[in-house]
Amino acid sequence: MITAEQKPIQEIIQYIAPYGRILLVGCNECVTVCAAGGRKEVGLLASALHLNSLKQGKTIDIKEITLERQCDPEYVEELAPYIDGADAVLSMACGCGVQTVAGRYKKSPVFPAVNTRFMGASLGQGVWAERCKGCGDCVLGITGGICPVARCSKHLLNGPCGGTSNGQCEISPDVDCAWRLIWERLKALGMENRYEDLMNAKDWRPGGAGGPGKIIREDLAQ
Amino acid sequence: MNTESRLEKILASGALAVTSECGPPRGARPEKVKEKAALLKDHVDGINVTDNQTAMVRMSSFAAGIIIKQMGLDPIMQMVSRDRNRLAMQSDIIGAYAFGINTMLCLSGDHAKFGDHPMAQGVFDIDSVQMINMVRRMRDEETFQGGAKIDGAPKMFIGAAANPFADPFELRVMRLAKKIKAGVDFIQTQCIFNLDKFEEWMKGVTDRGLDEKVHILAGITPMKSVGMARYMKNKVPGMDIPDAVIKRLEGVSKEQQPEEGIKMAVESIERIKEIKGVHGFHIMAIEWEEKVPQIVEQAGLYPRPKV
Amino acid sequence: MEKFEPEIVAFCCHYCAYTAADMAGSKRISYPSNVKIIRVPCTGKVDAIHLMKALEKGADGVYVAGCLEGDCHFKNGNIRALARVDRVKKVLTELGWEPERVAMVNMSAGMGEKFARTAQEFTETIKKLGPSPGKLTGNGNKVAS
Amino acid sequence: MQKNNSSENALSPDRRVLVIGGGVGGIRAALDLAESRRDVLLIDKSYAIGGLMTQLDRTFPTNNCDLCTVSPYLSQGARERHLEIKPMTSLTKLEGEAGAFSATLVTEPRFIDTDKCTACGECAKQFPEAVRVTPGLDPRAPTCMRYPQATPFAFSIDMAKVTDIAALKKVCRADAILADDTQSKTVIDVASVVLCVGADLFDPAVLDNYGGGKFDNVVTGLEYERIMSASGPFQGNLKRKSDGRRPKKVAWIQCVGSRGINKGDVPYCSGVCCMYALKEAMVTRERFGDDIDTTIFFMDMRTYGKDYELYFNRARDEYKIRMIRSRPHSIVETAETKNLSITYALEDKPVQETEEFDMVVLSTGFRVGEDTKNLAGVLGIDVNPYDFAATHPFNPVLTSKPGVYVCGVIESPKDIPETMVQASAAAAMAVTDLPVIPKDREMDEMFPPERDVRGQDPRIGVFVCDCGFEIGGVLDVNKLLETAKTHPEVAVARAVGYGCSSESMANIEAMIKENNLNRVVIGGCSPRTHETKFQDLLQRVGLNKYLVEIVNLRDQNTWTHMNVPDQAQSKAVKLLNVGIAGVRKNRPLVDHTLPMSQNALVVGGGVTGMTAALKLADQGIKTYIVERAPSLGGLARSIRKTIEGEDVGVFVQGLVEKVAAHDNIQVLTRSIIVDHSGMPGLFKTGIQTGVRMNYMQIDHGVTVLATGAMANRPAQYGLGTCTNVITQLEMDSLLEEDTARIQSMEQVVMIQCVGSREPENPNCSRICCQAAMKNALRIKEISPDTQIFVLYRDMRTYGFQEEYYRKARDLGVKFIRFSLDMRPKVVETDNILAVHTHDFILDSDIEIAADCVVLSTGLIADDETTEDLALMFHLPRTGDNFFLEDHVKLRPVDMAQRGFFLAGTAHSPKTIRESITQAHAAAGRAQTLLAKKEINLGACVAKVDPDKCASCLVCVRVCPFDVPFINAEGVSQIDADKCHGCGVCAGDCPAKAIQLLAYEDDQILAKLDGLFER
Amino acid sequence: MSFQAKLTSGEFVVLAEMDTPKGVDISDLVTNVRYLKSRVDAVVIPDLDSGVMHLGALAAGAVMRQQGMEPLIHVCGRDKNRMALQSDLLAAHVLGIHNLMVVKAEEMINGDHPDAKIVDDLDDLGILSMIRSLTTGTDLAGFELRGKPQFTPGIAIPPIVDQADLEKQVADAREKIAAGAAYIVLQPVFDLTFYTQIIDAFTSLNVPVIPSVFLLKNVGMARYISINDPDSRLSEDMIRRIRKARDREAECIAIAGEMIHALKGISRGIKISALGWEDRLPAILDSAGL
Repeated sequence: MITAEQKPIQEIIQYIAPYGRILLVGCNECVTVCAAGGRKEVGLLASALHLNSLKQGKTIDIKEITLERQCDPEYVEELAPYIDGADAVLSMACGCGVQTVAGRYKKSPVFPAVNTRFMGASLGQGVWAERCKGCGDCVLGITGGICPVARCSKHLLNGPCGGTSNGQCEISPDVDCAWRLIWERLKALGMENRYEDLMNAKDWRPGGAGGPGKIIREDLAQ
Repeated sequence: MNTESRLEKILASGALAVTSECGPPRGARPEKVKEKAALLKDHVDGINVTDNQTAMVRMSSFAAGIIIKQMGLDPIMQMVSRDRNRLAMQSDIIGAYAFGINTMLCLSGDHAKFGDHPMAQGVFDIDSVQMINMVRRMRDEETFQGGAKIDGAPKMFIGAAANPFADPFELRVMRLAKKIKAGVDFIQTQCIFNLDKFEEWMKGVTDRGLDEKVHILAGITPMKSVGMARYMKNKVPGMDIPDAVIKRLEGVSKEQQPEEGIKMAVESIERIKEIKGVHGFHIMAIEWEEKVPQIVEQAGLYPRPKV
Repeated sequence: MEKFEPEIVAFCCHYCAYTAADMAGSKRISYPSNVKIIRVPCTGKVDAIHLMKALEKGADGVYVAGCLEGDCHFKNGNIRALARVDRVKKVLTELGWEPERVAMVNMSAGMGEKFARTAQEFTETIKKLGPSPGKLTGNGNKVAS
Repeated sequence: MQKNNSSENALSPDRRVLVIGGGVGGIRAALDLAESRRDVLLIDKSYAIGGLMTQLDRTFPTNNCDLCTVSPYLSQGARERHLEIKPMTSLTKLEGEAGAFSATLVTEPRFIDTDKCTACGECAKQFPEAVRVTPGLDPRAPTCMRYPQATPFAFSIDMAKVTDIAALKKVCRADAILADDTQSKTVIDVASVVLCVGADLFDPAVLDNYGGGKFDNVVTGLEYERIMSASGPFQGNLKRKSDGRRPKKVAWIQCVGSRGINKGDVPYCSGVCCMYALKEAMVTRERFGDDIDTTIFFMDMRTYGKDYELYFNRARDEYKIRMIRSRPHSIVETAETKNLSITYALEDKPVQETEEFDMVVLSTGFRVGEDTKNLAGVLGIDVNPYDFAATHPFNPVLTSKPGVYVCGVIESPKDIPETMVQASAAAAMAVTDLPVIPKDREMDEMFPPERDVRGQDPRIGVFVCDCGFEIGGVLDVNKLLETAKTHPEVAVARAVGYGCSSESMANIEAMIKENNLNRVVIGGCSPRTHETKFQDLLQRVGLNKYLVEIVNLRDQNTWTHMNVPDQAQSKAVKLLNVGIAGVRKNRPLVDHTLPMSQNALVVGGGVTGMTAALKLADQGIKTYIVERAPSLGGLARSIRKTIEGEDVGVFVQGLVEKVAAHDNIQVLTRSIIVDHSGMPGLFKTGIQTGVRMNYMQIDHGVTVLATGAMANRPAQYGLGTCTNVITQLEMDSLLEEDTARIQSMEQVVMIQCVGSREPENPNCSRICCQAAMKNALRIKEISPDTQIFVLYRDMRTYGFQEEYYRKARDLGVKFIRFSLDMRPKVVETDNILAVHTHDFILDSDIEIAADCVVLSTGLIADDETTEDLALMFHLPRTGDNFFLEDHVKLRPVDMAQRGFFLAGTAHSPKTIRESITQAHAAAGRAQTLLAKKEINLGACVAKVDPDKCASCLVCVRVCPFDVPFINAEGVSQIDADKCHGCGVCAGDCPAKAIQLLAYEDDQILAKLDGLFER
Repeated sequence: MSFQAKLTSGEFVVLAEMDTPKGVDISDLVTNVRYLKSRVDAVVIPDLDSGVMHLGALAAGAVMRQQGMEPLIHVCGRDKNRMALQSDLLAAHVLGIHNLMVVKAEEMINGDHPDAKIVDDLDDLGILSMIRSLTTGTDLAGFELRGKPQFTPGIAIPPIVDQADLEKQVADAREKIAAGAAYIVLQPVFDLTFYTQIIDAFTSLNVPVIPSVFLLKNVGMARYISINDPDSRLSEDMIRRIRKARDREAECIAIAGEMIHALKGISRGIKISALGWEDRLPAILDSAGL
C-alpha cells in the first residue's frame, strides 16, 4: 500500500491562501487506510482550515468530497460538477491521485495536502513501515522474504555491512538490520547455503531507472 | 602476479605487510595530504586514502591518492558505494589507474546519516561485493560492468574490509567467503580489540581454507585515551571493545594513557602475528598518524622489506 | 469590554463523567454555567472532528470527560479519546491556536466535586485565554457542509 | 390505569400476592413481584398510593426531591400489567393457609368514577369541604389531592359532607360523580400476603412540655417537610404559622416521644429522626444560607447507615449546623412574638440554659396506628410489645404466620433504603408460596405497533417539567417555552408540571396524538434516571422510543446554578436548543435482543451468599456459589450468639447443609474469580477452583455480590500487644468457652468506635453498639458482680436495640462518653490494665482498672478483594471500599452495572439479620431481571456503511471486544448482538464508514449547531 | 526436534500445560494449540490427578497428535489398577504419545467426586518400573508383548517446604531416576532465590530439570496462593506489583515472562501453566522472549 502523511498545515495554508473556494478531495484507497487522506482526514483538514481562516478573519468555502480512487479517471470525473465552483483543488491523495486530478482539470490549480512517503505494510494499529522500493525486479525469493533493497539502509544485496550492532542497523537501534533478519529467516528455512550465492549488480531499470515506468497489458488495453 | 601493486608484491613475498591510512583534508590544501603521507613514508607498504570517511565531505580519495602517488608512495584508493553509481566508479577507477594508482579498497561506506550531509540521497547502486566483482572483471576480463570491452584495463589489486565483530557473527566468515568469491585479493579488518573473538573468526576462516585465497591484514588502532575507548565502545557501530581494554586504560593516569594505548597496540600485533592466516597489519591511528612509525618499530615490523 | 463569558462544550461519557455531573447537581455543587454537556456513551466515541467542529462553530473551549484511566466501561475508550485530544492539540498549535482550548479529563461516577472543580478550572483557563481566536475578528464564517 | 384487571386472569391462572399498603415499600414489593411476572394486588386504605414518602420534601443522604425520586415508581406501578391497584381498600378477613388464602377486601365508596375523572379540580374548587384533603397541617393546601402525582389520578368525595348532590354532579363536566357509590366487598384467592402498612408518626400533642399542637410555631418534622415542599401549603416557602414570616432561628429537638420513659413515650429508637433532622436543617441552610440559624438538640447522633456519618460531618462542618447534646426540658411560647424559649441543660454544666428560637421542629418517631393493630388481628400475626409485627429471629420479613410477610416500618422503625431492601426481600419470600413459573411462558406484549415516521418532516413537541420548585423555582419556564416555539419545527411547546407524574405523562401522550408529533423533547431531570420512562411513553403512543431527547435542566442546570438564575435561564435555553436540534436528526431504531442465561452466580459463601443462593435455587435457577475459603460460612462462623440470644452456629450449619443438598446449587469452594466478560443476562466468569486451581467458566445471567467484609483489627488501645485487650468478637467466643474467666473479671472496659468514625475510616460500623450491649448483658448474666464500663461517643442502638441499652443501664453498666480529641488511653503496667479517660459529666479525668478491655472494632471492607472484583466486574466502590449500589435510596440492592446485585456486609456493615434480608432482596431483584428471559441490547450499536468502508481493519484492531471483522464481501461487519456500543470504531474509522446508532455524527454536530446557532 | 531428542541433546525445552475440558467440546483446546505450534516442544496434559473428572489425557494427547503437536501426558495410579494403566500406556504408544509424567494425585476429598473409590494399586515407583518393563517388552505379569512401546517418562516433584524436605525429595527423585525417570518437573516458582537452590539440588541428579512457571491472573489469585500455600513463597512485593499495575493482566503475563527468562539461564527447560488462559500462552512466550 502507498503510505502518506499530511503535510504541515502551514504549507497547505500557504498553497491555498490566494483562494476563497476550495474543493478538498479525499481518496478512499491507500490514504484512507494509512489515515492520511480518507473521509475523516478530509473532515479534519477542512475543519482546521476553517479554524485558520476564522483566526485570520477571512472567509473560506470548503467543499469536501472523497472519491473512491483518485488515480482512476472515471472516479476523478465525479469532481466535474464541483470544479467550476472552486478556485483551487486540494488533494489528499498520493501523488498519483493529485496528478490524475490535475491532469483532468487543467484550468484549476491542484495542490497536494499530503506527502506520499513509501510503499508500506501495516505493522499494527497506526504503524506503517516501508517494505518495498518498487525496484521492479523482486529478490524476495532468495532473501527469505525480506527485502534488502527496501529494508537495508544501504540497499546492500550481498550481506550486512560492518555497522550492525546487536542485530540493529547502524543508523538507529530502532531499525532492524535487514540482513540479520534475512539470515535468521534463511537459517529457519534451512537455506543458509543460499547466502553465499553472489548477487550480481542489480538492473534498476524496471524500477524507474529506465525512465517513468509503464505497464501495458496488451490483452486488456484498448 | 596480477598487478604492479607494491602491497601485492610484499604479500607475495610472504612477509607481513603493513598498511596505514591517511584521511584527506576537508579543503583544497594538498600540503595537508603531503604532511600526513610523509609521516608514514618509510614504515608502511601502502597508504589507504579514505573516501568521504564517516560521510563527511573531504578531498576525494582519487585526488589525494594522486598526490601521494606523486610523492612516490603507494596509495590504496578507498571507494564507497554510497556516493557513486557504477558509471562514476568505473570512470574514477580507470582515471586513478591512469595516474598509477594500482591498489584499491572496495567499501559500502558509512550511512550518510552520520555525516554532515544527512539529507543526501545514498546512491548504493551496487554494493561492496558487487564492486569487488566489477573491479575484478575490469581487470581480468577487461570489460566494463555493462559488458563493453575496456581499451586499457585497470589492473587493480583489490581489497575489501571485513568486520569480524559485527553480528550476526556466524555470517562474518561467510561474508568473507562471498567477497573472495567476488574476487577480492586482500582484506583489511576492522580495528581489533577483542582478540579472542578475532581468533575465533580467524579459526573459522582457516577452517574453510579461506586464508589461502586472500591476504588478511589485521586492523590495529592505538587508543589515545580511555575517553576514546569508551566513545568507540558506545558510539561507533560495529565496534567490539572488551571492558578489560577500558579497565586497563583506566588503570593508568591520564598522561600515561597514550603510551599505554600504544603499548596495547604493540602487544596486540605481537599476539596476532601468531595467528595462522594473518598476513599483515593495517594500522589506523585515527588523527594520530605520527605514532604509526613508533608502533611499527616497536612491533618489530621495521624496516619494511624492499620489493 | 464586556466581561468575557466563554462558551464551553464538555463531551461526557454516560457512565462516569455524565453521572458525576448529575452527582454534582444532586449535591448542589455549583460550577460555571458556561459548561454545556453533550452526552456520549463512551469518550471513545468522541471523534477529533467533533472537537474541531465545536471550536469551529464557536466554542471557546472543549473538553472530553471520561472515566478514570483503567476504569473505562469499554476497556480503553478513554485512552483513545486522550490520543485524539492530543492530536487536536497538535493541530491547534500548528494553527497558532492555544492548545489549552481542548483537554481530556478523567473522573469516576462518584466524583461530583471533581466534575465541578474541573468545570471551574477549565472555565478559568479559557477565561484567561480569552475568546476563541475565531471570534476575535468578528468576521463570521460560513460553514459549508 | 386500572384497566389491567381483565387481562390479568387470562394471562396466568396463578394465585396472586396481596400487598397491603401502598407506600414506597409496598410499591417496591408489588413492582418486584410484577416484574418477576407474578400477579399482584396492591391495596391501600387511602385514596392514592405513595404513603409517607410522597409527603416528604427531600430525602437523605442525596437530598433529592422526594417526589422526583419516587414518582417514576408510582406511575410505573400503574403500567405494570401484572399489577392491580385498589385504593380505599382494606383487608377484613384472611382464611386458609399459605399458598391458598382467601382474602376478604372491603372497598370504601369514592363517589367518583376514576375512569372518568380528569382531576380538573372543579369539584374541589366549588365544594372544598366535601373533597378529601391531605390530613395534618393542610387546611391551606392548594390542592385537594395528596400530591400532584397522585396515583390513581382522581379525586375522592366525602359524601357525608355533601349537602347538594345535584349541584356537585353539575359541577363535574366529566360526569364522574357516582352519588350512589357504595362500599363493596370482594373475596379473592391469594397465595401470600405482604404487609407494608408502615406506621403513624407520633403526635406530640400528648406531651405537655413541648407545646406540640398548642404553639403555632412548634411543628413536627413531617409538618416541616410539608412546609418546605414545593407541593406543600406554602409552595415551598418557609413560613411561620403564626405570622407568615420566615424564621431566622430554627431548632430541632430529637427523640420526641422516643427513647423515653415518660408519659406518652416509647422506649425504642425510631431510627430515622437523626437523619431527617440533619436533612431538614441542611436543606434549610442550603436554601436560605446564612439567613437562618439552625440548631439540633440531640442525645446521641445516630447516623449509623451507609455513609451517613459523612452526611453528619457535612452538616456540622460545611453547613455549620449547631449541634447541642442535650434533651431540652421544655418549650415556652412568648405571647406577643410567638417565639419559643427552649430550656435545656448541658452535659458538663449544672445550670439550665434558655435560648429563644423562631421556630421549633419536633423530631417525632414512629407509632403503630390503631388500624394496623386491628389488621394484625385480622391477619392473625403475633406482635411485639409495641404492636410492631413480631418476626423470625433470622429473617425479619417472616411473621409468625406462614404466608404472611412484612416489610418496612411495621417490622421495626427504619429508613427508606432499608424499607426498600425489606420490600424486595418480602416480595422474594412471597414468591415462595407460588408455583415456579414454567420456563416456556410467553413474554408480555406491551406496546402498540410503531408509526412509520421516516420521510416525515420533524414535528417536535417540547415539554418542560417544572419539577415543582426544582426547575420552575429557578427558571422562567414560560420564557423558555417561548424560545422553543421560535424553532420552525417545534409544533408544541408546553410546561407539564411534574413531567414524570401519571397526569403529565397522560397529558404528553394526548398532545403527541393530537398534534401528530413525531419527535419529542423533554426538559426535566437527568436522562440517566428518566430516559426509559419517556421512551416507554413514546412507545405507548406508537412512536419509536429513540425519537425522544431528554434535556437535563435539573441535575445539570437548576441544581448547580440555583444561585444564579439568569445564568441558569440562558443555559437552559441553550440546552433546550441542543435537544431540539439533536432530536431532528433522531431516527427510529430497533433494539437488539438475545436470550438470557437463567443461571446465577453468587460471589461469597457466607450467610448472605448462601441465603441468596437458596432463594434463587428454590425458584428453579441454577446457582453457583463461589467462595475462596475451603468451606462455607464466612464471618458468621466466628459469631456465637445474636443480641436476641439466637445460636448463630446452629443457624449457619443449617444453611450449609441446605445448600449442600440443593440440586440447583453448585458450590465452588477454594475458588477465585479471575476473569469476566459478557453483558447483563449473558455473563461469563472464569474461576480457578480447588487446590489445583482448575480453571472453569460459568455462564450466568445475574451476579449477586455477597463478598462480605473483614473484622477490623486496628492496632489501637493495645490490641495485639496486650493480652487482655480483645475485640467484641473474641469476647463473644470467650463468653461461650470460658465462663470461669469471665467470672474472674472484676472490671471490664469496653471502648466503642475503635477504628470507626475516625479520619482514616470516617464511617460508623453500625453493629458495634449492639455487639457491646449483647456482650455486656451476657457478662452480667454470667457474672453479675463484674463492673462494666462502656466508653462511647454516641450510643447507636437504633430501633428495638435501644431496649438492650436500657437493660444494660438498668443492670448497672456504666456509660462514659468520650470525644475524639480526648480519647481514652489504655495503659498496661505489670500485666495490669488501666483505662484513662475524661468524664464530661464530672468534668475530670478518671482512671479505670480493667481485667479486660474489649474493643468494639466493627467491620471494614476488604479493599484488596473489592478492588480486584470491582476492576473485573467494572463496579463502583465507595470511598471506604465497599461496593456502591446504584441508588442509595431507592435501589440499595441493585448495582449501577445491570445484572449485579449487592447484599450483606459487602454493601456496608450490618447485622446478620439485616444481611439475610438483603440477601433475600438481592435474590428477588435478580429474579426480576431473569424473568425478562431475554436481554435488550439497546439500539446503540455500530453500523458499517459497506459503500464507504475501505476495509482498512482499523475497527477490527481498535474494538475493545474484537467484534468487527472483514466479511466475505470484503468489508467490515459489526454484529449488532455482539457490539457493546462504545463507538471507539466510529471514532477512529478513517473512511467515516461507521456510525454509532443513536450517536451518529450528524446528531452530534446538530447538537453543536443547536448550541451555537442562536 | 522431538521433546525426547531435545532432552538428550541438551537443548532448552518449552512445555505448556493445557487442561482438557470437562465435557467433549474440544474447540478451545484445538484453537489454543494452533497458536503454540513451533513455539513449544510439547503440550502437557494433566489427567485425573487434579481430582476433577474431565476428558482423559489419553484422548487429549491423541487430539494433540492430530494437531501436529507433541503431547506429554500425566500418569497416576489413584484411579486405575495395573491392568488399566498398562493397557492405557499401550494405547498411548499406538496413538503416538510417548512422553509421560508420573505424578502423585491430589487427595480425592478435594476433588469433585469425593466419594469415589481410590485404587492406588501402584505407587509412583511402581508405575515407573511398570513403564520400564513395558518398554523392554514384558508386562507386569511377565508375559511378552507383541511389539515394544517406547516412552520417555518423567516425574513431578511436589512443592518443597524447607531444606530437610528438599533433601528428602532429592533422595526420592534419585530412586525414581534409578527406576527410569528421564527428567524432573518442578513445582511453580515465585521466589527465584530459593528456587535456584532447588534447581541446583535436583540438577545434581544428572537428568534435565524443568521448573514450572505459573500464570497468576489477578491479585485475588496471588493472594490466595500466598495465604493457602505459604511454601510457594509468593511475596507481598509481587502482589503489590500486580496491584499497582495499570493493566493487571499484562503485568501478570510480564511476571511469568520474566520468570521464564530468568530460568532460561539456570534450567534445562520450562513448563508453563496458564491454568485455563491458554489463549495467553503466546503472549507469555513473547514476553519471555521465546
